[in-house]
Amino acid sequence: MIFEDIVFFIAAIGALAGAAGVVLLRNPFYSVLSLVGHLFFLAVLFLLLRAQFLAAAQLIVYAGAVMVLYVFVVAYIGGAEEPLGQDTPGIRALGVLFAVCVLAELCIAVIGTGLKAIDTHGAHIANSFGAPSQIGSLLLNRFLIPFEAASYLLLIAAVGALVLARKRRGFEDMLEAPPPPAGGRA
Amino acid sequence: MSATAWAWLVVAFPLAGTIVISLGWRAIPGRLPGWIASAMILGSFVCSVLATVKLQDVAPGARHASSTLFDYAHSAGLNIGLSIYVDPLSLFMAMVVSGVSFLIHVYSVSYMTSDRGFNRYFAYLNYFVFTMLLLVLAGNIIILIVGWAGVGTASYILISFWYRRTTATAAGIKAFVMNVIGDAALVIAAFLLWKNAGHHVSYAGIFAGSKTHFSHNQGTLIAACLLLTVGAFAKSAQLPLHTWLPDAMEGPTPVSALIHAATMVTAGVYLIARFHPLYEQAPTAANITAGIAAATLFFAATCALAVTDLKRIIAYSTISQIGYMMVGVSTGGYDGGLFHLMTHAFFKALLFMGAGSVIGAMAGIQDIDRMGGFRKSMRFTYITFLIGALALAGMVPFSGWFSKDEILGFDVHRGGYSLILAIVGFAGALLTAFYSFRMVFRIFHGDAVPEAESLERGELFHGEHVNPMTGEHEDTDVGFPGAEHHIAERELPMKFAMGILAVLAAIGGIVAVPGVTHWLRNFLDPSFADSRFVHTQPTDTASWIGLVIGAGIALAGITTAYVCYLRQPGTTARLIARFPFLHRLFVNRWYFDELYDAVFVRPAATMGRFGHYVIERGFVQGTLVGGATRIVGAGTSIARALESGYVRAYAVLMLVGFGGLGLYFLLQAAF
Amino acid sequence: MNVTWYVVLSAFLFAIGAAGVLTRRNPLVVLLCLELMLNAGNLALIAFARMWGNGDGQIFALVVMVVAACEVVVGLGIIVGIFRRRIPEDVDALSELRG
Amino acid sequence: MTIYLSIILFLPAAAGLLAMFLPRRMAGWTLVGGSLLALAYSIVMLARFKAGGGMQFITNDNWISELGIRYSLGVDGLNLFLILLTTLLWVPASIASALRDWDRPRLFAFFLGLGETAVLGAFIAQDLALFVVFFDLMLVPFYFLVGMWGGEDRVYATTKLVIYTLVGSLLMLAGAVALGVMATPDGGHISFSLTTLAQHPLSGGSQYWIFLLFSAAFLVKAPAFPLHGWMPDAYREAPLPVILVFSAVVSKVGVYGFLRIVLPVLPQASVHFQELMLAIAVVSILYGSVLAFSQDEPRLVLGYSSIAQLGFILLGIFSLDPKGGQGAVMQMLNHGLVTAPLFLIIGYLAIRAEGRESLDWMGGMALRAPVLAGVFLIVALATLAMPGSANFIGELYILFGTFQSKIVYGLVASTGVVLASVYMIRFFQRAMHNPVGPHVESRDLALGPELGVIAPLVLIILALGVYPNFLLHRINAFAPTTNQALVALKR
Repeated sequence: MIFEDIVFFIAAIGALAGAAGVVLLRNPFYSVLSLVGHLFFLAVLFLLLRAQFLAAAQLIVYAGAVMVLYVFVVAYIGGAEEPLGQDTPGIRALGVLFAVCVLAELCIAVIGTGLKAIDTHGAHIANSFGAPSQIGSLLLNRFLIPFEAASYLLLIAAVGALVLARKRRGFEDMLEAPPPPAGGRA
Repeated sequence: MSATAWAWLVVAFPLAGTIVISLGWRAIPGRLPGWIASAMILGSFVCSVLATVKLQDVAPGARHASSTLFDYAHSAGLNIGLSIYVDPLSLFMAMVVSGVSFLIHVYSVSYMTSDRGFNRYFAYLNYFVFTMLLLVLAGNIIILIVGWAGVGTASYILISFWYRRTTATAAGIKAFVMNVIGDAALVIAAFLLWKNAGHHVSYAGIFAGSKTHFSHNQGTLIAACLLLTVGAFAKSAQLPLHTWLPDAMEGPTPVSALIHAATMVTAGVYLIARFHPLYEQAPTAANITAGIAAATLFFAATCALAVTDLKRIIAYSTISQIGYMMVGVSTGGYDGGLFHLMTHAFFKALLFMGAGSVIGAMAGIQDIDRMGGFRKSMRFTYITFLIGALALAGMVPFSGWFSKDEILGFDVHRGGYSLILAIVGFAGALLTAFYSFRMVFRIFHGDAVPEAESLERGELFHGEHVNPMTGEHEDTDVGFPGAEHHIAERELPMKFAMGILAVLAAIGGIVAVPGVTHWLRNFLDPSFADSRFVHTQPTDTASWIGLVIGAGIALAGITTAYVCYLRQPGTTARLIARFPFLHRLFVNRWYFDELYDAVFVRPAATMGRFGHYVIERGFVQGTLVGGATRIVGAGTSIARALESGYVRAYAVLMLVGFGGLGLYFLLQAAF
Repeated sequence: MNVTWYVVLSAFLFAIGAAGVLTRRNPLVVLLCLELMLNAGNLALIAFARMWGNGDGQIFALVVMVVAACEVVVGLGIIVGIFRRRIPEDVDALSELRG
Repeated sequence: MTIYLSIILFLPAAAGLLAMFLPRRMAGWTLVGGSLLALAYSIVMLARFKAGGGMQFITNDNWISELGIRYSLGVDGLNLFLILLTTLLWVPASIASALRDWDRPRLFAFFLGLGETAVLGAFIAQDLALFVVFFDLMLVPFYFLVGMWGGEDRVYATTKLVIYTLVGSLLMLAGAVALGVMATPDGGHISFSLTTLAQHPLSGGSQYWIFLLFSAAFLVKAPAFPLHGWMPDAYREAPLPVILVFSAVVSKVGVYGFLRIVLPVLPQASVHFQELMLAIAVVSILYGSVLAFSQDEPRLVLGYSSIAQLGFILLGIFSLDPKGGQGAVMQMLNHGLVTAPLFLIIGYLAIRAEGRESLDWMGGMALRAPVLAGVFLIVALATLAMPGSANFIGELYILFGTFQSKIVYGLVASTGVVLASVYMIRFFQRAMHNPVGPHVESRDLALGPELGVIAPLVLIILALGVYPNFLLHRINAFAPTTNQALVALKR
């Protein structure tokens, strides 16, 4: 299975690099592109895990449609670089620190306590595992209600996005509005 | 009907009167409430006489009965029935109380006619009689306490009857609080007796239990008796709990006559007589009681010498006379003490009625310095008052002579410690005779004041309506005395009541003339059959010698008063100039009020302020609440810092929470 | 390939995403980093699905994708809305949530 | 007819909920109807109650089986009259609030109804966790009632009230959980049932700190010195009907908790901390009394007098004597019964003094108002435990119990009786007697809305004064105070 291993490492490094790019690159446009790459490698990983349908969905829906949305928005609002000077270093450092803590904790969790449980190549699986037909039957049988709920969620999100993004009065009007009444003694 | 059934009726009549008058206060017209109230008390009196008659039917040894209506409180080993106890002692008290009360009710119908609170007055007065009868007929110590506090309440509402007078309300609260002190002492005494004498609250049970559970003069028993004494002294205005009684004269005069002279204040005497088996078993307590009572009788007599407010003179005289009774019952002279209680009720009520008549003539003024010469204009009042004063002074052959000298004669006969008390009593008797006639001579003799002159012309003097103590102007609406003044000369009910009392005060002594009649002793004996002193009675000759001495002392006192006030007016002024210190002491009532003010009232007020400003504001609201607020404030400021509104801050928090949760599961799995 | 590797990789991706959410100030990039975290979760889900040979994990991942899509739509809507009102595109300038 | 306690329990909240959906005018009266129904039902319950019959009308269902929490209700001699007191006093409170014009009457009615349900729940619950739930639920409606409809400083007062009671509640929650967990034998199923807990007493050390946790919560609620810091502001700011039930009923939940939970479940700690609790009780009595007679605001006179009165109740409970326990329960009822009319009277007085609730502005109000004066006098005398009132019997039992176990505390406490007479009579006098105040418009009680509300309460006070055994006969505080463990420890 050496081929699989090689593919895994390439994909893993790619996914990590993509993720790092998202976080580190200054220009949001490049961040988006980096995320597209990340998603691609992730799709490869999904394939390795025999989740063919999801890999496809990942590529088509995520890397395709969603990222296009991002690109449009970036293009719309202009992908200006972040100013560096006004940043508050405290919260940045804290953020990184917490992230590292979480990472350490997760690693301990995975390697330290659960190693035996997950030290496996996985159960024996049928060929149809992860195929669209299996996913489809699961969705329409066992997970019918979550499926329906998800569809409603999408609908609501679409409507919500319309409402949010539609044209309204400008910020200047808001500034002229009377200030909210002062709160009582707390 | 049995004696107890009649006794229940005795209690029920005034209660019915209270309820009828207070519910129908708007519907019952005119003087009718007064007459209803009087009729109820008359009913009580008749019933108590009938109960007595019924009880006399049985053999002397069996002349007691009790009856329980229902369980008043029965739980956790404490069994208190709503019960009454009928024996010669309680019926004697019931008869005296209801009899005198009836006469005072009748007197009040006239005296209070023009008062706007007429109906309220009679509701209160009937309520008082109800509680007083409950007190004397109570079958156990708890019901006794109920009655005891009930009369205290009645006393309070009647003292502050003219409730818009600040002096009256202040006097009311004073009386009330002092009475509550007595109530509390009684409750503690009741507990000591209940716990140590076999878990009984009924008299019979307590006495039987105390014989077996207490040794002679045992500490606990002494404590219980002294607590009873505190209760008795608070009610009977003995040293040092006497200061409320002179102030209680703020109430209407008939109230002073009824509650603060004839009946309620003598409840202490009844209490000690009732609990005589305990006192006999704890002679130390009895001796302390008698000693303080003797001191009281002398002290109060000195005050009565100097005070110039007519009603307060009589009030101090009451304190002094109750001192005699207390000495009597606590040294074992029960017959004498109760005899004096009865005659005192007659003549003191009579004196107050006379005083009320005079105050009516003076248009509310009570200062004897302003009075004089009413002898001709108020002949009826003069004669009755004179009879009362003679009885009080212990003049031959009036009732007070027999009763007071029976107490003193008994104590002389008992000898020892009691002899000392008797000597104090004789000294007090001299003062008594003197101040009694000081009143008589200064009110009725001497030059006629304008009020007396106007009365001689046939018109009752009408002055401005003022508070006699402070001189503030008053209107005549509810809460102040009525517009009209009333004197015995013009009002038949007043005349009727005073006439009967005058007769009783004059001839009341016939119930116990040494060597001649032993009616009172024979009647009361079943109640005191168990007494150690039942045979410690002076011989008739000794009694008569005592009587003669007493008469001599009374004569001496009266003569001195005559000399001082009529023969050589100005003598008293010379005496005052000679002994200014004594006079100041007496006029200021030995500075008891000032002492209490300094020791209790002001420290209590200071403590209240201290508690309010220092402990409450400073400690509780300051340190505790402030501290709590600061802790919470610190907590909230941390929370507020976290709740900055910045999305990333929330994200950090979320992450921290997630991390913490993960860590928890990790640790959970690890251990 | 051992499932452990996938899970560890997912942990790394999650941490990187979290760091990005905490450090970046451009709301757009914050959204991108959220996507990273969600995808890390997806990876773990699918890895476990493979481990058990059970399709449930994949379904869950699919639902996560749906949710991610919704989040993106709404989030971008908000960003566009903010931009329309010419509020500076800096999450630290948005503190209206403060009570 | 079987008595279902759930009906009594949820009827008021249901009425409140109904009021939310009715027109504004009817909201208050809907709640009145609901509270009257609850009262009627509880009177039926009283009639069917068998004195000395132990726990009755039991409801016992699973609620949260994983945690061993049961929906367990029951009535015995301990809480019978407290339930009646609650249903009884909510009637005048709801009438008084229905007569007044509130800002959001429907919401007010809802919270008032919810408050009754919560209080009833705390009294009826026979499961510790259920008790805690209702105990904490009480806070919610009162938080809003004080915070939304209170006086000027209501926010400050509410914050204080909430902080104090919440801290207490949290401590109690911790105590309750610890109790449930620690009392479960190894491998056994956890249970919060009070009877089960009483059968598995904890070891001494754990009892002590759990006792302190519970005491903190209960003493704050009472309130007792020195945990009464929230009291003056809450009493001053709360709307009158609210403070009426708060003072008359809610304050009893704490002391009730001692009898229902602490004494049976933590006997060893109760004996160990007896003197501490007695000292707190005595200090509360003296401190409350002394402060009560230096107050000029009638509400605060009552507030501090409540501290003193609850001190007496605490004294009775921790005399650890059946007499003290009986007296304590009796006094809980009596205090509730006199406090409610007193608060109504404060309302009447304020109306007659141009809305000013200060004794400085009153005086001479008995003029033209003999009925008001009479009612006030009766209630005031009952409050100071004048012999002849049921309050006297309550205090008598408490004092007897205390004398029996710790006579020194009893003797000090008896001075509280005298002090009570000072502050009550002073209160009565400064309002009703003395020269008529310059802004006083004295008139008697209006027959319907004023006398009608207060007269039944006064009649009950009078009736109980004549026949207090009606209560004593049915009250049963023997179980907690003669708990075998307790008796054994006292020796």
